[in-house]
Amino acid sequence: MLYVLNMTLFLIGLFIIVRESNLIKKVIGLNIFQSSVFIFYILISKVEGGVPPIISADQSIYSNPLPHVLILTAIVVSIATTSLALALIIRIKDKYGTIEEDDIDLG
Amino acid sequence: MKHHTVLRIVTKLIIPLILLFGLYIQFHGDYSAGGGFQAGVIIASGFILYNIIFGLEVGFSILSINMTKNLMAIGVLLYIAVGFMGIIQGLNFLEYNSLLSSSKEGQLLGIFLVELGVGLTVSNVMILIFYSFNNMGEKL
Amino acid sequence: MTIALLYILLSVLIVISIYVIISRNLFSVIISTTIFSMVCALIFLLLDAIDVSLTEAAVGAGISTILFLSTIRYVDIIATDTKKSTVPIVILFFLLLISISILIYDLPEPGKANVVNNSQATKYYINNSTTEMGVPNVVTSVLAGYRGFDTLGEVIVIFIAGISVLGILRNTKGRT
Amino acid sequence: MIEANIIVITLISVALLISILRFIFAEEIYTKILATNLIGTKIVLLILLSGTLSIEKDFTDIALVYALINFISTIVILKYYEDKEKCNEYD
Amino acid sequence: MSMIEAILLILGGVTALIGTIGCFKFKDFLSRTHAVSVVDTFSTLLIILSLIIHNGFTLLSVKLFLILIFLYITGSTAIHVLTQAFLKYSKKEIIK
Repeated sequence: MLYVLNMTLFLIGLFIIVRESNLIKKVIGLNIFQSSVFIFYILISKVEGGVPPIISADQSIYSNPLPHVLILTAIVVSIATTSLALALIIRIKDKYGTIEEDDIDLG
Repeated sequence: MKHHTVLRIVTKLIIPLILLFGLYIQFHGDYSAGGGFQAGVIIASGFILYNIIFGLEVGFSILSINMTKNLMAIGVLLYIAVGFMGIIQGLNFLEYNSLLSSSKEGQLLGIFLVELGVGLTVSNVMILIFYSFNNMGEKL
Repeated sequence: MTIALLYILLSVLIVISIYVIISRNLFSVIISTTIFSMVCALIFLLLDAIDVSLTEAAVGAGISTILFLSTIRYVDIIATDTKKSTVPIVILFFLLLISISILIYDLPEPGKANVVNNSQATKYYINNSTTEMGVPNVVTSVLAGYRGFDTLGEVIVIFIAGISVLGILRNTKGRT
Repeated sequence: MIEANIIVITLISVALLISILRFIFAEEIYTKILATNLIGTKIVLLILLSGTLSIEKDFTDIALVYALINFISTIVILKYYEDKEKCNEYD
Repeated sequence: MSMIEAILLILGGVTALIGTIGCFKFKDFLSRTHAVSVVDTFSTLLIILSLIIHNGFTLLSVKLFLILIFLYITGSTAIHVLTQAFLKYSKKEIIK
């Protein structure tokens, strides 16, 4: 059931990307989309009764550390993509005078 | 933000704590949560807060744009140099065993240097992006 | 208790993202993404991913907000409503949601699948991290030690992003 | 007696939901920033309490980072909003 | 968990809930800041005090005490700055 809520979040992010015409809201939709994928990875790496993967003497069950590493790098890449997209949005505003996708006149 | 006297005093008090805490996250990352990425972002947040409260000109006098450019390149080069240390001694790329005589301490030193490179690059890239968004090509 | 808290927090995330769809004021939308990142990081914390939680809090709620707000200064603050018709897209997405839910229904409940014992790589990392590397935090040892190549590529990606932003924004005349 | 932390976590979760509603139905931007600050404080409390939930875990470093980020984001949002207001005044 | 810890914890939770309800019900921005500061100071004090008593005198308690001091300084500063900006930039007829 948690997965269904997560997939609802996934589709809402996709919906924002497809439908909104404002470019900044599109970037925010992309962030929501990415976050839902991150939550999915972390959900499947949880082990019941486990502790965070820091080795200590009195524990034997740990959660899976491999998805954590993947998501750690993915989050930092996502901030790089976001900053690049925002820089491009500023240039689009400079050149066309608007950031609404419907109003941009390419001709 | 010239008229908020309380905010300026409290920020002067808190920014050293932020930077110290960032260094703690950086160097204690082997034993608890943390590492180069997180520490870089936290240190960058401290610098950005300073820039926002006291103005960009004061911020430039502490850490200029040329300095950020150099430091972020130095971070990447440090990472690659640690990798080539293995090749020089006839091992694989990024194999840390060769750094010290004992294998385990070599691994520790390698991880330490690599995290330092990551932290330098991430913090300086974040500060550089903030400068270029807020200065818009005047001094870049 | 943790599972119940997870349900509440995921519902909060869905409410915030619906607010992002409805609201037209970009300033409110950006503040809501800050709350989104904070709640998201709390979810990561409850699922034992403390390093990811730290990163998400610092990156999503700190730096990302600052960048969005810096962009907002140069554009209009009110977003106009779209001219596309909404009803077919909503129906399409509803059908997609139903089909994905049917597909995903058979996954084991969170925590029930014994992922550590079923994956050779994870077992190796957990058993050998302290003896080979001397680092108790497995995430750090995998990130910087076992998978150093990935992190090298990662750092270069960030470096290139910094250079690209510098190049894109260089020749704009300062107009505030 | 053992259930005290569970009761408190439930109370704070309800308070979290109420403050999300406060954020959504706020009329002016200042109330929204106030609600953001409130939510940040609640999340710091939830982190500290969730460390005591099943097995004793140490989450104090992460709580400190959250408190820090909460302060920084509040100040930054306010600063950029003031800039925008000043621009509107002079136009 | 002893009796006094449980009482402090539950008192802190109830205070947080009351402060939030106050923030929801009040009609005015300045009244709302009053309700929020109850959560920011009193509720955090009670809950962190209870956790400190629970842990005894260890490194963890020192860290918790640092978090308490940090929350006190930053929370009150943030609300102070917010109120000042509201008084300076909002429309005059709201303030009376």
